[in-house]
Amino acid sequence: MTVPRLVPPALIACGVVVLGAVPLFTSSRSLLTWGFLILLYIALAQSWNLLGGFGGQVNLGHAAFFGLGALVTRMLWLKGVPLVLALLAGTAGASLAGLIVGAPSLRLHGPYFAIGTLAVAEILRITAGNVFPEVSTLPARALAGYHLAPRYYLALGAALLTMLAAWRFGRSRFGYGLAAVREDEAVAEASGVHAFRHKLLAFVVSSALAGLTGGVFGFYHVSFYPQFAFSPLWTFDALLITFLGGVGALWGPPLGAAFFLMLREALAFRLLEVHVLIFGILFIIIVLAFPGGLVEGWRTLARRGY
Amino acid sequence: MQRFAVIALIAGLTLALIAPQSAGAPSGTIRLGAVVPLTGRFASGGAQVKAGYEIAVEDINARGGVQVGTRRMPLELVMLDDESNPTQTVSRLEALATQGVVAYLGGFGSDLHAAAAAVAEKNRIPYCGVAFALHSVHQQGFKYLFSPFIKSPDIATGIYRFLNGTIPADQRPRRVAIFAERTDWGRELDRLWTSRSTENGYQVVFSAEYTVGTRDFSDVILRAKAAGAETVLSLPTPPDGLAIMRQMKELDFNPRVVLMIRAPDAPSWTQALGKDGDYVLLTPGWHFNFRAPGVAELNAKHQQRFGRPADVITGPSYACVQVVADAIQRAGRLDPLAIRDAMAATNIQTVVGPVRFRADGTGAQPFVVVQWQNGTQQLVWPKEMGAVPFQYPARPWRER
Amino acid sequence: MSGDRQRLLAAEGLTKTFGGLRAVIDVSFTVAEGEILGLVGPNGSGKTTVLNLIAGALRTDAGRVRLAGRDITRLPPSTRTRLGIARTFQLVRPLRNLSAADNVLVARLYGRERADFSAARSDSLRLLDLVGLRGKAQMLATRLTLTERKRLEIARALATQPIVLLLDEPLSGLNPTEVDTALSLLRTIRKVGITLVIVEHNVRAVRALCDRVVVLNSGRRVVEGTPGEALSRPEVIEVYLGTRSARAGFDA
Amino acid sequence: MTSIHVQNAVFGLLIGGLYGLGAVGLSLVFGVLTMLNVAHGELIMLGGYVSIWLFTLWRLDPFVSVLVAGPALFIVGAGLFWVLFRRLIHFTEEHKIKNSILIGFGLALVLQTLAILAWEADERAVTPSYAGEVLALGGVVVPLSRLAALVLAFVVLGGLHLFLTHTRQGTAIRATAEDEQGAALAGIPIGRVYLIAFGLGSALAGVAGALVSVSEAISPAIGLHWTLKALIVIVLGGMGNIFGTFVAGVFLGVVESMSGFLFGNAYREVVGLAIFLIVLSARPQGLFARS
Repeated sequence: MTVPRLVPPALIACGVVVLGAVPLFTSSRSLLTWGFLILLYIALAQSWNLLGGFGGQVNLGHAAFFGLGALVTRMLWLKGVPLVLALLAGTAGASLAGLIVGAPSLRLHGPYFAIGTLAVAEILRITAGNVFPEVSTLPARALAGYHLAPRYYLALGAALLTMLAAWRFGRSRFGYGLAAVREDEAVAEASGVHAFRHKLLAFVVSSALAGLTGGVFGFYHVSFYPQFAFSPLWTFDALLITFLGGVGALWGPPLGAAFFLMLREALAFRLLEVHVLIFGILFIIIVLAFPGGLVEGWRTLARRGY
Repeated sequence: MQRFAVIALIAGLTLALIAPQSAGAPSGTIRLGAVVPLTGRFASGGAQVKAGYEIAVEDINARGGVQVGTRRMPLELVMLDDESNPTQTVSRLEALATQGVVAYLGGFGSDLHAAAAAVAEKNRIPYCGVAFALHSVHQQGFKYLFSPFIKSPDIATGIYRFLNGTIPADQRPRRVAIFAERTDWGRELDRLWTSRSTENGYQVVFSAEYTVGTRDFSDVILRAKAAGAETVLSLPTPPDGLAIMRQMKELDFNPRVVLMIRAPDAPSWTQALGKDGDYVLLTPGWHFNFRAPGVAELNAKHQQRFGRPADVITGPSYACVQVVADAIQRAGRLDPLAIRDAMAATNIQTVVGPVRFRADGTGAQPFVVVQWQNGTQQLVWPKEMGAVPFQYPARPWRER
Repeated sequence: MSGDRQRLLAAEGLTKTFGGLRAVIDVSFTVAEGEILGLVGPNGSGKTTVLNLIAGALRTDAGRVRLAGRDITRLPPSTRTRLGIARTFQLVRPLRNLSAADNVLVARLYGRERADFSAARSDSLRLLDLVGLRGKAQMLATRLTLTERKRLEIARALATQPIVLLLDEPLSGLNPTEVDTALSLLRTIRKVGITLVIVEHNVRAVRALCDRVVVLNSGRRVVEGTPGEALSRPEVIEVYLGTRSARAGFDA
Repeated sequence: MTSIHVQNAVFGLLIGGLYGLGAVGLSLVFGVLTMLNVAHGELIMLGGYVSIWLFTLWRLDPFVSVLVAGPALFIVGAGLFWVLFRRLIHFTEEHKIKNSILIGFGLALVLQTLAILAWEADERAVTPSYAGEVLALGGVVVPLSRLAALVLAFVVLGGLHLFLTHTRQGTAIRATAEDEQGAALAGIPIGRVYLIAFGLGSALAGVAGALVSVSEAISPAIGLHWTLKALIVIVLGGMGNIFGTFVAGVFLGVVESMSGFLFGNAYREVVGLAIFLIVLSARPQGLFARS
């Protein structure tokens, strides 16, 4: 059952070509928005998966880094800094925050780490709301020149980057070390793996990519309160999508994100008042049917020859 | 096998749900797109908005629809829920744009409106929204945003005028405390209330900011009490408003006037607070006793559906549809740009009174003050619109 | 250099307190290169704690640990592993959701001598072969039996290319045949030049295997010497009195 | 000013009591089942609606409604366990936590929407005739209804404690929390213990919700807030420690209120969370961890 080495990158490349061609064939705003959101959520969930799935550290403060990326990128971009630099700054800010938050919090374990990071994110969220209470709306000039396609491509780029990072996390020496840390820190240490450094590096990479994803969101959204990007809902969506798709699996987040968003949006367009109810019920049914995640379910079904 | 069944079920459902979605606008109807929060934290206000839109569309269609050029066409309301989440607001408005809607109707709450108005601007589709008083949204230079609803500057001036117009000079509650939530709207009103106070003969003796969702207001209330405040001006969300009222009673703080914008709008205010909710003022922009053509019919319809006259946000929402329908009729074609221009030139009578838009898209609506009296919302201002007497001062807690 | 050979690993005055409990008190001993040292003593005498202090899983309150003369007292366990101290755990702890091969591969990738991926892979398989798990290389570690996990644990430790290997009760839970297989495996390991420190209850095995033993009781070192002389000292017999299995071992 | 500080602390104490009670049920369920029911806040919401409903229909006093809300939510919780969470009991710990979060998320959505359909989205609360009556102690007032809620919370916790320590069922629950396999070997029917523990956790949520309706607002959307608070409180108190959880809730309430005074109301929760993090870095297993 081992996947030949170059299959995942080949699949990723195929996906990129197909997805990259979408804006060339359609200019439907609805379709591009869907595509954008799915890609954004892939990047968000996969960046969470790097630490939460591959590293086994359930970070409930992921939204903080997403929010920081969005805040820094958007502020700089609206002040006239070139977009690429603004995105880099947002990513750098999130990585730095990842280092500052990760170093102390990674000494905590299990639920203590999870809730500790949640507290950090809530502190940042409330502070962001207090310091920047004003809504950030794109000026009329920027709205006039607003196009979805570049946003779509940026989200595709962010998704691609996180996918590649996840692929490396699965294949490299570092990835094996991280897997050992996830399974048992003491055994990892006894095998020569410096557990703390591995966790910290995974934390920083995960936050950096969350910051980049946040930057893309900050560039996409026409109008939002800076605090909104720090909302714990972003963390929960990332976690749910990853768990739903398959935690610690390369294809978990993309599968989960596509499934989660397609179902949610499709229901929202058909059922006005009960779409959340039906979504909740279907979600539970899926979880009960595939407790190991969609990727594992897929493999089981494939093995049985359906 | 069970899993296979689940997959088949979900896949089938998803396909069935997506498939007919891509169909374009069927000819023969005028599509209005509305994205309204029906779940999540704004769901309460969203329900009032939804009722207004639905009743208005029903009424207009019952009268044969809208004259577009040579044809009479019915309105078709395409409504989606955004779960009180601005990202969903944006994505669903984008989806509506591709379904051939000629105008957007807004949701509830400043942050959703701010997101939605920008999408309308981007997509060049006229947007009519009520239930948000944040004025700064109108200062972005938006050309497609229209709001026949009172804004912060109207509220700031209006409340002092109301007090001076109803209370003899020697009895006015001149010492003012402002409880402002830490949001852009909170700051906007705090600033405006403060700057308008002196010219009307009032003095802000205390002003405090708090975060939305605060549960303990004892420090704010005790400080206002210590400062000798007689008037409390605030704009709390419903849970914060309930907490403030209860804690004012517990701490025996007896301002003569309490204005709360937003929290006491919902009819559930009195169910939650009982007689403790009385005397509170609100400026919702409308009231079911408002004297304007069509209000009686609207109230009757609402009574039939919900067992009570129309709610305070339902009226302005109804007016929104009236404004849009009128603009379409005058534009004479289903072209968003032409409808926008027609909307800018609006001059009609609606259930919220005459509507005309300023250059920034705000409507010059009459300022309305409502007071909770014996468990009901009563119109107390303006006098010419059928107001009942303003109960002043609020009776101290101990004597109620 | 010869001093280093005699004192390849040195524990100097190790002391460890947990809360109010003094688990290890001023324990010193040395291990010579190529030697098999047994750490024995009744339950709760502090053997495993000493092992943890040497491996770095616990920090000493006082005292030093030296490897080939170098003070490693303050180094984290992973660094000690890379310097050549490997260990196994008393209750086996495989990396559960990794295959047997990957369990060993991680250790080979991070151990004392770095290897590239393909070399590390073939080394891992060779080590699995050595411990008799070649056929289960792709099986998840959770699905191995207890004895297989014990062998996997040794393969993982060996993969770090250790100079000194610390074994915590490698024979517990094995039946007599399995014990014989394990003993011959340990002798093989010694033959390739790896120094062994073994915590073990099975006195018969200790007699058969160890060059020297250090006897601990209540956290203190009682006696040190060859198994024959140390284990027949009256104070050691007294320490062990009451445990039947131990007495059986002495009677033998 | 000092009396204002004391007043502030009193209000914080009363709010903290609700934080604590709101979290205890979640802590119990996690301690026994190793499942994290993230729909716990929604169960609190349901408890609140029970009280509001009874008050609106029959003017039933909210403190009497507690006697209905507790058992009602016990049944709801037991039902939810039987239909949904029962399937997870043989999973590994990691899978239990993961899947219980997922199911809880779906459940939260379902309960929120059902609540909107049943009671509309408006904020509701209960204001009995004696609301706002206070006990004046010098310059400090103690609102009677909220004080009663705090006392009732103590009584409920005391009852829970007696149940856990002095009954067969309670002992079985504690044994299972301590060592599930050992308990199973000792002949304890794990499935039933789980059912009862989950039901009890939900009942505690119901009681908390009924008490919340007396001093705060109930609406379909309040669940997330209570779940987040409960998570922080149970970690602060030490996972699975019932009294520790309650004390931690009270502690957090007081800290938040006091810091509102010292640092401005807008930063009260920030200070509370910062203190939480400081405690966590000094005591990584919470304030009252079982060692």
